[in-house]
Amino acid sequence: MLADSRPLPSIDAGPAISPLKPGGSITSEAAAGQWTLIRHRFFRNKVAAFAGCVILLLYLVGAFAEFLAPGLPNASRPQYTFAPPQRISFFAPTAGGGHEFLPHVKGYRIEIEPQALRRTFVIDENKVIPIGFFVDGPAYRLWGMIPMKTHLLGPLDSREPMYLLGSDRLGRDLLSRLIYGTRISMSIGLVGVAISLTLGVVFGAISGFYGGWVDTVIQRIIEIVSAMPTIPLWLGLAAAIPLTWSPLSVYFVVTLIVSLLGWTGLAREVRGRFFALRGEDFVTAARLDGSRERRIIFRHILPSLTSHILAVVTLAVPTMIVAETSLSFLGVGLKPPVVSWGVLLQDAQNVRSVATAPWLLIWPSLAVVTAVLSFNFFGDGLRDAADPYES
Amino acid sequence: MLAYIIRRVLYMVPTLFGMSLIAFMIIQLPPGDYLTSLLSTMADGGQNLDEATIARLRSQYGLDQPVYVQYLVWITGILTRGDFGYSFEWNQPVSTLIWERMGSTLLISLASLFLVWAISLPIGIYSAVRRHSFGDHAFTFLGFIGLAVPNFILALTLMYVGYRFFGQSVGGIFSPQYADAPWSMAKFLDMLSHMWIPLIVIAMSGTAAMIRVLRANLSDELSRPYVVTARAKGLPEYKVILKYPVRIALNPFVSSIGWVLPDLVSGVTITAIVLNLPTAGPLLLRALVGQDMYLAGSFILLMGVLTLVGMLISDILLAVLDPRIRFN
Amino acid sequence: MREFTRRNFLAAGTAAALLPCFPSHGFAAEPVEPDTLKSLVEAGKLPPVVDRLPINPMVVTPLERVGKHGGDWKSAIVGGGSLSMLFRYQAYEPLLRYAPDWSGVVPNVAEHYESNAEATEFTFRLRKGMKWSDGAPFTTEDIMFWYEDVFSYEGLNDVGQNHLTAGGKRARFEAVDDVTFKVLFEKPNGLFPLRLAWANDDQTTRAPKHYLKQFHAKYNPNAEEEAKAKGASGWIQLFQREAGLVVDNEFFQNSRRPVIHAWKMTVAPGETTDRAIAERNPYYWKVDPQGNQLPYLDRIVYQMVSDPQVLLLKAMQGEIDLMDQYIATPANRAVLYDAQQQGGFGFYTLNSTETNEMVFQLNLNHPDEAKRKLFNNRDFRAALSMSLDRQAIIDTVFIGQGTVSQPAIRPEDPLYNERLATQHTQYDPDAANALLDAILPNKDGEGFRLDENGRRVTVIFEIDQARATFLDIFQLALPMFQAVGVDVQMRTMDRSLWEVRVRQGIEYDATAHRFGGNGGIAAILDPRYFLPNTTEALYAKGWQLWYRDPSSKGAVEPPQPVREALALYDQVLGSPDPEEQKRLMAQILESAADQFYVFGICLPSDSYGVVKNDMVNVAKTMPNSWGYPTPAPANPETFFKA
Amino acid sequence: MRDTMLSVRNLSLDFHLRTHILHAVRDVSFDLRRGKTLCLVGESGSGKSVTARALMRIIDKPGRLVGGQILLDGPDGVVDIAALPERGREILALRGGRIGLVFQEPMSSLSPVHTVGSQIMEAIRQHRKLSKKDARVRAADLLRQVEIPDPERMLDRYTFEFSGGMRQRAMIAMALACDPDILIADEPTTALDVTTQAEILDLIRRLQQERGMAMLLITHDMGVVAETADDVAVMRYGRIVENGPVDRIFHAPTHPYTRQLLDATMKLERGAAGSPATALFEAKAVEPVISVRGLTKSYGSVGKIFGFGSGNGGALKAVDNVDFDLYPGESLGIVGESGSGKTTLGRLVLRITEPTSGRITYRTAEGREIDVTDLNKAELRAYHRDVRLIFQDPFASLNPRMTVRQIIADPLLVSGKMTDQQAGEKVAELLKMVGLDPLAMERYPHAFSGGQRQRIGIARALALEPRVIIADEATSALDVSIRSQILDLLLSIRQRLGLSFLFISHDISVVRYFCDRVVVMHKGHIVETGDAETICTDPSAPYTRRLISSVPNPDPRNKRMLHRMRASS
Repeated sequence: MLADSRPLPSIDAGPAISPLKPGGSITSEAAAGQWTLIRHRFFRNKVAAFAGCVILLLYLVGAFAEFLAPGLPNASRPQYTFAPPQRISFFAPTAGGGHEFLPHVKGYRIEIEPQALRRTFVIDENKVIPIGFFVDGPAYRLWGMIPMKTHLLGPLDSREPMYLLGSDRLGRDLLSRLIYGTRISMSIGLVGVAISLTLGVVFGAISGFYGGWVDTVIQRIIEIVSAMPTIPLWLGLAAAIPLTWSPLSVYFVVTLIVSLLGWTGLAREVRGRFFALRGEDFVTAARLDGSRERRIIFRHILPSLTSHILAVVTLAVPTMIVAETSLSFLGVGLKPPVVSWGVLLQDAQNVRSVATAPWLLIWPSLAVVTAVLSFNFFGDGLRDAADPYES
Repeated sequence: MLAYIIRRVLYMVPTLFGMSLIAFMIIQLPPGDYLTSLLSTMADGGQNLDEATIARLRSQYGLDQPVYVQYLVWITGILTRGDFGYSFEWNQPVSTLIWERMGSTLLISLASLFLVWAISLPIGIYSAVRRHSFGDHAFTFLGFIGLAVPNFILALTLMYVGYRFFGQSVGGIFSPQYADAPWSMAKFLDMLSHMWIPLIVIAMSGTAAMIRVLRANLSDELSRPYVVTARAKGLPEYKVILKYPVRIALNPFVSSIGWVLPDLVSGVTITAIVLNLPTAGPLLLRALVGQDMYLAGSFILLMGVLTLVGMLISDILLAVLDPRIRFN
Repeated sequence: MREFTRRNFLAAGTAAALLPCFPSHGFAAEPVEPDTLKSLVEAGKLPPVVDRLPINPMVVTPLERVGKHGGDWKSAIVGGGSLSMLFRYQAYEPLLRYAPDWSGVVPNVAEHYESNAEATEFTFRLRKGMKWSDGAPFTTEDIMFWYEDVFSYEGLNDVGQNHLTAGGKRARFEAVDDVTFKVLFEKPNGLFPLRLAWANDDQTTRAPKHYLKQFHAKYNPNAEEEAKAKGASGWIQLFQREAGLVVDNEFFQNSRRPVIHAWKMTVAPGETTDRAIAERNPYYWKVDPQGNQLPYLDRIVYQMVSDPQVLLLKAMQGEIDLMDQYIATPANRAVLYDAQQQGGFGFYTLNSTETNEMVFQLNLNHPDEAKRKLFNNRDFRAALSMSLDRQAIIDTVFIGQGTVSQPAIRPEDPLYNERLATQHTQYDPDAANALLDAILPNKDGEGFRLDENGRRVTVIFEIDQARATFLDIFQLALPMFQAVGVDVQMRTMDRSLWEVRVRQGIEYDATAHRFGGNGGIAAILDPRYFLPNTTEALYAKGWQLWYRDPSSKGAVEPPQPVREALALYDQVLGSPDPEEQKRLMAQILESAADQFYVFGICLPSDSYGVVKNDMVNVAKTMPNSWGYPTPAPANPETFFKA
Repeated sequence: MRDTMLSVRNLSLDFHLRTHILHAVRDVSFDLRRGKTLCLVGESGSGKSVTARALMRIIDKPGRLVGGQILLDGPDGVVDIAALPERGREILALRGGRIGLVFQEPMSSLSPVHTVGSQIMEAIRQHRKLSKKDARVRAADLLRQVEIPDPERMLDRYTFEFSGGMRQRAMIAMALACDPDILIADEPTTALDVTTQAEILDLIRRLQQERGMAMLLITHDMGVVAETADDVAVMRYGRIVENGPVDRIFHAPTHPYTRQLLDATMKLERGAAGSPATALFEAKAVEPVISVRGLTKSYGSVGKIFGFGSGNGGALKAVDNVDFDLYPGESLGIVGESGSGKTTLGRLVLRITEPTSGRITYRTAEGREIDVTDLNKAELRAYHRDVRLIFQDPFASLNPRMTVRQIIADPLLVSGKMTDQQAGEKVAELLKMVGLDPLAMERYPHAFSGGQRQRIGIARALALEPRVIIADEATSALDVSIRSQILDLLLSIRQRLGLSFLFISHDISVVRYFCDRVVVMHKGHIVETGDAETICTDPSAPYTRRLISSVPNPDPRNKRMLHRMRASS
């Protein structure tokens, strides 16, 4: 420690402290910088750290979707429409009456009910479909480039049915679709958020830093934009986009345009912080040190906000994920054959699924909930840790 | 205070103008016009019109005019006669349609607003006072789940549950037999039996945000010296918290009033569609899809006005609640 | 009447002169006052039923038994916008109507009609003493008002009515007396009676002169100012809105205008946006054999539902008395089937008369030179057709219910053309590839075929996203097309956008549709997939424009065989002889098989509707088509609740 | 009845922090006697406030009581407060009923959204069964007792409508609402001006004597101790290092820490050795480096914000027609109470705030005179290199997200005269000059204590080799021992570098210690200018005399405040 006072002939040269547990050591954060402190604080929040891991996991699932999915997302099998989920068992009876280790799922017995116009599935306990890791299945190109056919998990005979999460009305494997959907759903909002971020920070900074008439004008713009209902905007914009574009790029562009209108929340927040900070002594100090306005904004004020902004961004991603599902409902979001969680949910958005194939509803909802929860807890943790110099 | 309100109202004028422009632009964005969707409906009915007829209809509806002329006609109608135009689709003056839906919209908005408050207030207080406790985490978790589960899925599932296990009439706010019955106890009970689903759905999505805001604000306030002062007076803990910090942390609740109406009209449109609620949202969506432009434009404009007025009201309410604002 | 309905419909058209005339001696039995109206009659607010009925009311024999008055028919409308649906329930009253089994036409508002041998002159006789729902008499004056002041009036004459055109000339109306009038054509119009009964085409019975003349400039010099005071752009707009003849919605949104229908709107859609109510017309002119004035049911109550899923739940709950629109999809069958017990309802069968579940239509008049050339190559279309594994699609989407077929007339129909129905339906990717190799030999790195300019051949199907079945079929069909190296894609879009791009545009590659091109009675009336005769022939908009008017914008002269087929169709329309019509039609179908304009998946299997167990007199089986507005020809006025 | 109302025995409190346990209070023992005042003295963080709150069992999380007794004498015998259940009825009855508490921050200690009356009435009705009407009468009576004029009307006012002194009076009224036996006053006057402080201390003392209350007064100001205490306990790092009657503590301290505290206080009281240059200024032999003429700042348009208390209705003049000169090498003190305009004056000179009218003339090193009010942005930057500011708050003025090196080097790099390397060397040199280890330059400000941070701030001010330094309350946020160190540092720098200081402070002793000449400001006006020693010992303006006489004298044998001058109003 740096000596501040002259040494005293005293028994107490400083406040009395002791470690939390007997024999523990006292960690010092004296020399740590902002990010180190944020990291320390963040990782103390176990929930947030766990949420961070889940997010990472989801992105990994998205990244290796082709490999992780047992099948292709749009491959349909006529005879397996609305097939219920199977369970994985590890031991199968042998011919001799004993049991052997053989990971497998059970096959189906299928009947058609013409009156009710449906197939009924009964799990056939006698029909063993062996499954395994790193099995050969339908061919794919990893990231659209590397041709492969190995899948993490799948039936040894790829013609056999394996629907661990059940299948949908066209007999497509829900698990595979969910995995492919992860890629789209987890990534599509990021660009929109990035645009919102730039606009929000720039407008917020200008408004908050300069104040006066600039602020008034920007405030009016923000007011107009934020009072605009989003649904008409989405509908209008989605319908105005040229049709020859692929569904994915259409959605991409819509996201982009809407993010042009979604920056107001961030701008408001940044403005508020600028308002508070521009009166702070250290900003005055920077001004007196001869810094020009741009330097003050970007070198002195913005760094104080980065962690907050990061937290806001993290919290904006789940909003985009939820928005995507709503948009799919309205029919202006992603559309088949693109697979996203919103598309899956839209498929499940009918009484038929609720009543007879609840797995179509449960799993995609669970995916959305998991992602949104993780992002929220992660963002909350980040926000709590964002200002290591408070309190 | 009066000067403040007047200034705020004056500020609203350019904002409203900007909004009316954007509102009109939005409804012009999609290709085609009302006649397009009309023709598609008619084609479904087996009617086919030739081009001359279509052109004649278009001029009858005033759709052959340039966009800015249409806008001017609309906006002058509003400004000079309070006439918001005519709904092509419903064959009614726009104002009639909007008012027709406003009653139920208000009813549902207020009911869900109170429900959101009733749920989030105690939970928010609990979470702030017992920060990082198990209960706090559990409620936060539940709140987020409410935020994350897509509304339309929740609504549909609840409706199915209502049908399957309670044998309930689903959708809307009345069973058919009460729809045109005079008000009675039975009708009121019937309404309650319909309202639980929309209220749960709307409250689920709304409470999480409220709880979080209240929790954050209250946590800040709890450490203020005046709370210690209140304790030092010998007040019991619940009184200390309820009378002082909660009162101040309530400000965001008041602020939320301003957003409730526009939110309900636009934000929970999807819920309203799925649940068949007679609120403004589904009507707006239909108007947009059907390109019933005066209805859609007026709706958007009205929502803008509601937002602005709501914000003004909540600011005034804040001033009433918080003498610091009032006196400055 | 029953006797009549069994006749062949084609015979009915020309043999109208032989129609058994109903005796005009008044009532079969003493008319019975409906209970709900008794108090009004007693209070003197309403004349007694005898005075309200025409001298010769139409006697309708209920399907099962004579019913009792009272009760609501609970129904629903999805979205609240498309009200043409209501014609099916409460407003199908043309001069002549289809027989319940769609075998021909029977008298309705006209108690009698006849035509000359050339089918150029038709004489109709109205029911004497028949009244509008406000008690005003319904006479030829109303018919002539419609003819002179609407149909022929400059500015108002934009009302379709193709059935009144023959040989490019409009019909002429002449009133003989207050119940008799003639419709005169310059060229034969043999299909006229049949077309008159088509869904909601006939407008002659929907224009009450005594009400509408106040909005008409001819009768009211102040009409223009009054209209403008009401916010309309001019009297024409207000008149159209009041008459509701151009826009179906407007017809029902006006509860002030008197009608002759069984029920009349009292709470019109738009007056409230969540419900609409139609109540019995006290002047309705039909009775049952015991003299009970129809309809039996007092009211029809429509809930306006914004999402079909809510409607489905309501139906499952038993809140819908009778309905097939919106909810009766193959996918919903299972849940409705399970809900029968709880909801207390059952099913009725709808015999679909349509040609196919889905018709793939390539734009044969595509503005892009290369694409046009390719699409017009019959082998290309045949190859695409053969690349489809139709059985797999049927198994998946229709749970195995459906017969593989191209868009064609059904096998049980006399006009059935086997080649048209079955050619290129075999799933044969090898053959498809062979055909394509001949046309498009080059492929790119991803295995997609390239056109002669080296561009990848991409065919984008533009689909109305509301058609869930289409989307499912395409999900399955796209990989099949891609498997033979053709990059087929699908774009779904909002209905109105589809309307702009496909129905009104010409720049789309391809689309899919289902409706029209019926079998049965409608095969001749709407042969859209067998030759490009209407705007609905989305595969050849330019040709059909040429057919209607070679000088019109966007018209493309079709090749010789198509021109010949169109000429044949003109002959069909002009022929008074049903056998001749049939013969000519068979030739057209043969030509269609040669041309192979479009291809499809399978014949539509029977559809269904839900009906509450206590609804009586509802047929177990009905035809289903746009032209036959189910269940209106089956006399909903005789439905009642036991 | 015994003389000892409350006795604390071996009280210990721990704070469980995230990284360690802080033993905030260790084995603390003391007695409060009827009618007597015990002053608990100590610097910030010594644990005195926590001790006081522990007496009412109001301990903020994550603190906890780990040992000791708090024995309160009552009608039913002695109660051990430390042993009572945390949320029990007994504790609630004690709080406010038997022990009253007054805080340092009268603004934040009262709820801003409730009227003063309702808060006092609540305190009354919590312990007395009184009707609302009676409680109101009593509340008004209490306000009258704490000398608030027009108490009936004031009951319905909100706290922000009160001045600082009034708020503290209201706070005291509330603490006394139920006639407690013991009054705990936690730094009750720290946030107040000296004249107000004197009044409040007077009031407390009078009320204490009238009621025979025992009082625990917590303060860091030895002057206040000397003026008010009967007994003194000195706390440091959670322990009471020395305790005894006030006279003994002041005149025969035994513990070195007590001596250090007293030394630091007395040193300021005595004044520094006169600056060698003083004579020069007297003779007006040199031209002033900054001269200010007719400087005025008025807040006209937003007058309403400050409306309360400004008599002239229209524009409020924060600084009104001020003239002064600052000579090279001179240290000019600007003294005044809050609201006197002294801080605004400093900001006007730097043009952080734009003056409404008046002239500020700056004479450059080359002898060129420039009009500061006319400078454009670039010229102003050059001016800011010569005239630097040291801030009051060592926490807010350093950007927490920059290292010490970045902070100090920033002006060097911005001016573009130095490379990064050169700047680094310069920073090391500056740190050495202000008495900090140059190795610390890569650390962040939060790693430093308040005094160290103020040194960093000084280093930053010195980085550009300025000629004039404006120190705005540069030492008022610091504890007394550190304050004197910083003042010594500034003195030595000033002498070494020949700087001129504009030294703004509300603390007379600090100004007296540091400055050559003093300008006394009151309500935007200069009321008196003169030699520091003269002003502090023999002021001529009545306001100055009142001000000086209100400063507590750190000598219990010579209680200055009792004989102070009072405002005529």
